[in-house]
Amino acid sequence: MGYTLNFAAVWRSFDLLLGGLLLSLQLAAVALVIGAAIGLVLAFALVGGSAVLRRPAQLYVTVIRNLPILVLILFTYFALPQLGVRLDKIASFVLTLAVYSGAYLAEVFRAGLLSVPRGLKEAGLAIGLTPMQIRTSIVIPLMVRNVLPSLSSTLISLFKDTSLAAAIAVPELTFEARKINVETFRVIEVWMVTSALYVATCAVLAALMRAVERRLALPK
Amino acid sequence: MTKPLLEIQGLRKQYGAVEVLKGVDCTMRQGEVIAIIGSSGSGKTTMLRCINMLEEFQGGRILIDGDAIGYDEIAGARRRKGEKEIARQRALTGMAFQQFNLFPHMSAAQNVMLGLVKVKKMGRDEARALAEGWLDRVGLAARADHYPGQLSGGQQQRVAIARAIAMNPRLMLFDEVTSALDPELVGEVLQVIKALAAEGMSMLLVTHEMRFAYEVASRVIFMNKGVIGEEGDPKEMFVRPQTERLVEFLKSSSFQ
Amino acid sequence: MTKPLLEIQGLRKQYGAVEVLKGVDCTMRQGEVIAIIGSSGSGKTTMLRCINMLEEFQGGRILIDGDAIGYDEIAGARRRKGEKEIARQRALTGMAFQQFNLFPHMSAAQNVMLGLVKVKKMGRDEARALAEGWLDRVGLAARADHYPGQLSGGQQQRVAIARAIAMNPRLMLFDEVTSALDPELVGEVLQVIKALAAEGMSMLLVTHEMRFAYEVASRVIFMNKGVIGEEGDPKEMFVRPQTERLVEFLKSSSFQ
Amino acid sequence: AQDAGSTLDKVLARGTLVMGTGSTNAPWHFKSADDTLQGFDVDMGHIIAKALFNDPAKVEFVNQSSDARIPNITTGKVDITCQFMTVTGARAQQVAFTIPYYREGVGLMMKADGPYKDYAALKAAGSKVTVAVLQNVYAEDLVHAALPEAKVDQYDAQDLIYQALNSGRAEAVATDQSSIGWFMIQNPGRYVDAGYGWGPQTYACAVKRGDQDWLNFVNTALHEAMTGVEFDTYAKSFKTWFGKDLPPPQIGFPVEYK
Amino acid sequence: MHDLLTNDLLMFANELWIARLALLKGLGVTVSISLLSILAGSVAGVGLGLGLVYGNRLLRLLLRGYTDIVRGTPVLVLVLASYYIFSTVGLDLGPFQAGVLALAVFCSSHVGEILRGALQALPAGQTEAAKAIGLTFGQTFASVLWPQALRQILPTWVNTAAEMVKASTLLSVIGVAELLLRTQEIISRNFMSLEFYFFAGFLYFLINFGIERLGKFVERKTAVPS
Ligand SMILES: Nc1ncnc2c1ncn2[C@@H]1O[C@H](COP(=O)(O)OP(=O)(O)OP(=O)(O)O)[C@@H](O)[C@H]1O
Ligand SMILES: Nc1ncnc2c1ncn2[C@@H]1O[C@H](COP(=O)(O)OP(=O)(O)OP(=O)(O)O)[C@@H](O)[C@H]1O
Ligand SMILES: [Mg+2]
Ligand SMILES: [Mg+2]
Repeated sequence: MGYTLNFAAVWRSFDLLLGGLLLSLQLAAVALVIGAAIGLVLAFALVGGSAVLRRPAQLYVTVIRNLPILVLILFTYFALPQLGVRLDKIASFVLTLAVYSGAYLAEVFRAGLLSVPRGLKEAGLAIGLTPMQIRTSIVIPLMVRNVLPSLSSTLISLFKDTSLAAAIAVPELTFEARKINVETFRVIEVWMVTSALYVATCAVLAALMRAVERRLALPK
Repeated sequence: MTKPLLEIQGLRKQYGAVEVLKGVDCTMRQGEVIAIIGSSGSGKTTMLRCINMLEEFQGGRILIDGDAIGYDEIAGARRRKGEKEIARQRALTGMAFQQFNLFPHMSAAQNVMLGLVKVKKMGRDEARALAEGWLDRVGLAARADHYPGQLSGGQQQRVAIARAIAMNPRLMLFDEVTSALDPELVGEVLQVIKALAAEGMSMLLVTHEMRFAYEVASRVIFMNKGVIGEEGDPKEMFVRPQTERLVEFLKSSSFQ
Repeated sequence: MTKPLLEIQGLRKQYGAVEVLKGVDCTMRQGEVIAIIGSSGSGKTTMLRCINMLEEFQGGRILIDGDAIGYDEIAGARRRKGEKEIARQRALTGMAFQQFNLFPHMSAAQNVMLGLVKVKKMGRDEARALAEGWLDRVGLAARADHYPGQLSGGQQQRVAIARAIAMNPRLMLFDEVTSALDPELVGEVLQVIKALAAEGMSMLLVTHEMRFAYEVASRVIFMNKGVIGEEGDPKEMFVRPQTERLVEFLKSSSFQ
Repeated sequence: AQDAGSTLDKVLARGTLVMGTGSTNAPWHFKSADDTLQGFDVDMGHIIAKALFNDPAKVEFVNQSSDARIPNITTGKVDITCQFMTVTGARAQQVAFTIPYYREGVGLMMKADGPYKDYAALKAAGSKVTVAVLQNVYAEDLVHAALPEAKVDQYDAQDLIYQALNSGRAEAVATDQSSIGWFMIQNPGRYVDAGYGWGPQTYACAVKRGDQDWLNFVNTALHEAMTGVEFDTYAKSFKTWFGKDLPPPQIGFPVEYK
Repeated sequence: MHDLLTNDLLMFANELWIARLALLKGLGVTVSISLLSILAGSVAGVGLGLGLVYGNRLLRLLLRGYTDIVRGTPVLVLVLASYYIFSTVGLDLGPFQAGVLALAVFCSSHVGEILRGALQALPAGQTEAAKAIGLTFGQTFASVLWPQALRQILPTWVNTAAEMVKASTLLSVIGVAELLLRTQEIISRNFMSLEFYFFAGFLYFLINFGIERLGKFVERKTAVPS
């Protein structure tokens, strides 16, 4: 109804958006690597026999997964300093996303661990490997192959969560988009371009994950 | 008489309240080949798994070369040994499973090398050479770089045996290594075991193949409801069983 | 002579470029029990699946009681019949699969009732009574409310047979119904099939159990590379095979 | 404009004014304890409604975020937006601004018990000072105009910049003087104004471009509120939200033509 | 120090009491957004899943494109698009309707994917056995495939439902007075951000925890004995 699209303003600030996208990717990369480590430790605790480890791990997963990530972001950024932990914007967002993704990845990894046949662990024991050697040489490599398909979609949705860093003024993609909105008010155009950037990035991520999957596929 | 290779004294094992091994005693000398037979659920697998510490056990002792497996006894109290020590003891025995349990993400050679590199701390080249040697011995020299998914069941089982033997164990444990195989593949695996027996490898093998037990074993143990029901020379036992249970068992088996 | 129950004329079926059935002709009378034997890949399963329209076929005709299955021929052109009509025709035959294919979310009785209620539009009470009757006939009266996950393989296969028979088919198709079963469970399923044969049910059964084919079949068809290699009375065929292929096949099979 | 008819006719026919504004910025547009929308922007809506229907209550407020102010006009979701909207040339190309109803400036606020007492102290501290501001492309330049060396942290909500001040992430906030004034009234004694103002900007309502009738009407309504018959309403509102009494317009020759 | 703490707590309790109705209304709106979008999204998602599995090539291609684009876009962007893009073509949706539509679209793409996975994981033998007793495709789906797929997707579906509740916060951007916006309104009056954000977080946790429990309960109820 009378609204004509005009992308000129968006193209003028396009490098701002690209810079934001780059930061989004960096945030996601660092946070997800830490998150994966947290998730792995939690997953072993979740499938392990000892209730001393399992209970706290379950509590962690339940609480974190049921909270909106926005609340967690505000907590690390505003409440932790009052408790004496002072991190800058980027560090506190990365920490939050790592903690958040740890809970999601723990569930993904747990399912993967359960799908490694017990007999393989026993075969490892039988040739004299220690439990830790079995984890690193047998269980984790097989678990990773098992979880790749679901890992892909989890990673993508966690990547999209970097958009919430805008709330504490981390200049990632969404923040830059909103900044341009305030300047130009070409809201529709800006969001169209921004979402195209997100969709394209997610498609690339998915394609990469599929390539990894093919790469790691076992010969038949 | 030399020190026995394996001594089992009053071995007891229970799952929850159910006692599965009710005091098993057994002594085995270096170079012996013992076949364990018995009906389903009699505790054969469990016994093998206790020797390898894949199962905890609640009573009795297992000694290999006089060395107590799995538990220390200090002032009458049993304490499980540390993980490292148990891992070392497990490497004294080699085990082949019904379900092969090859590591699917490693080639045949890598499967054999893993223990050599990680447990025996061998260099990769040395380990590779040894692995290829053993794969050759089980007739799979040409398949060293195949993955388990690319091998038939019989080939997989032979790789699994090579993997266990390569660790140079004092004693090999075989748990029904042919029962997951198609009939035409059974022969090739039994052939490998026969050759090992001929070379003087000490072996404990659980099997349902009575004819094989008869041919290859120097002694047969008949397990019955968690204890050893009868034991002796196969030539004797299969022809003149002493207990009624064994008579019955042999009747239902394919041997006769 | 009465109208044949099943007539297969020049049946051709290909997967892509590979021709799997190369012109099969066969006629079957009401009450006959035909065993189909043949080596792996010869097309036995495919033939059964075409009769039940689980596979499309490219040439020839299949008639049940003179009624063309799956396709109409109008002025020389073949046209697949509508889904509804094909569903109706499938109900003319009953099929039991190698892998049972019971519906895991339904009890044994519900598995049997499903077709009665949905296809035959029977009331639930009537269907339940009928289902229980058939489960009783296959020796599973006490298991009517068990779920497939709670039944042994042999029991599951008997439920699957009851499910097919309850639909009161003109013809039963059995595709190696015992080959996924442990040896000790095979007997109970064959028992059920024998009883059905004795009652005059028309049956086409693919089997690898030569002794069973010999005992139960009124006629044997030997499939070879997509065509019927030989057919005749089992008493004749197994003892005096005519073709060399059959001689070879019987030699490799466990019958002799 | 005859074919579609002016928004003025549509509003009159509808019987209510649809105005876009926010709900989270005191004293401009926010919720009272009993959950009714109030504030200076809101009062502008009532003034226009009174001009339309002689009933200030006949206005329906559409809640919108700052991002949504222009799109909601251009896509016809609202008849008018009054939401502390700064007049700029770029925006004026997309919407038509009414006459202004307020002139804003930026101020600095600090904690009363904080390390810096006034603007001079802040400026002297140089880069040791972090200033929290609302997200904006000009935010950095704006702060640097007053404090050339200060670090700038941007946030996307008013409460967050106060939060930053409270949690020690920033030593001062730079934001609209009206907001600072309101905040200090709400929290007496805890904060101080640095006593420096800069960065003038004009607030106006906005309507769709190309509808002169409607623009004229709103302009008239606002004009008469600031200088004419509705002056008392405007002045009362001004007193409520900014705490200052307005001198009545000079009687005689209209001030506009001086 | 101690007094200060109790004082803060008292102040928070007081503000909470003043804000109780606003919070309650926000909670109600959050719950209705979530319910409506989950409901509509699930119904559409089932259709989508069916199309992805049983549709012809063209339909599958179209639906795949839809699913991938929707899943690759941040929900916030979907919300804004739904609110504005429809009005440029003259279809005027209110913020609530537009928001629910966006969330439902998002939900449908997830449910569609989940259902596709579950249907494709069912053994082909199930369909064949159903065909063999003469069931039509519709009957096969209703009696055999759907009940099995449903049990399989239940846990993931519960996760999606919890995601929708969390995503409902994004409707605050287009002015829907859901729990987060209500919270922000309260904060802009009393400036107690931490306290009220955490209180909102607590409420969201309760909703999601409830959904999780409910899911576990239904899972147990519908488990097939084995
Ligand atoms: N993990 C377990 N938990 C409980 N009971 C078990 C477990 N593993 C084995 N059992 C029980 O212990 C008994 C002995 O089992 P075991 O596997 O040693 O028998 P087996 O002689 O090897 O039989 P088979 O010839 O069937 O392999 C059986 O009754 C079995 O049911
Ligand atoms: N879906 C399919 N796609 C392609 N080829 C197929 C397919 N199903 C079967 N075939 C091929 O068709 C041929 C006949 O298969 P069929 O299953 O009918 O043999 P069979 O006689 O039943 O063998 P078996 O005794 O192993 O069950 C085989 O060569 C098989 O590889
Ligand atoms: Mg065993
Ligand atoms: Mg077949």
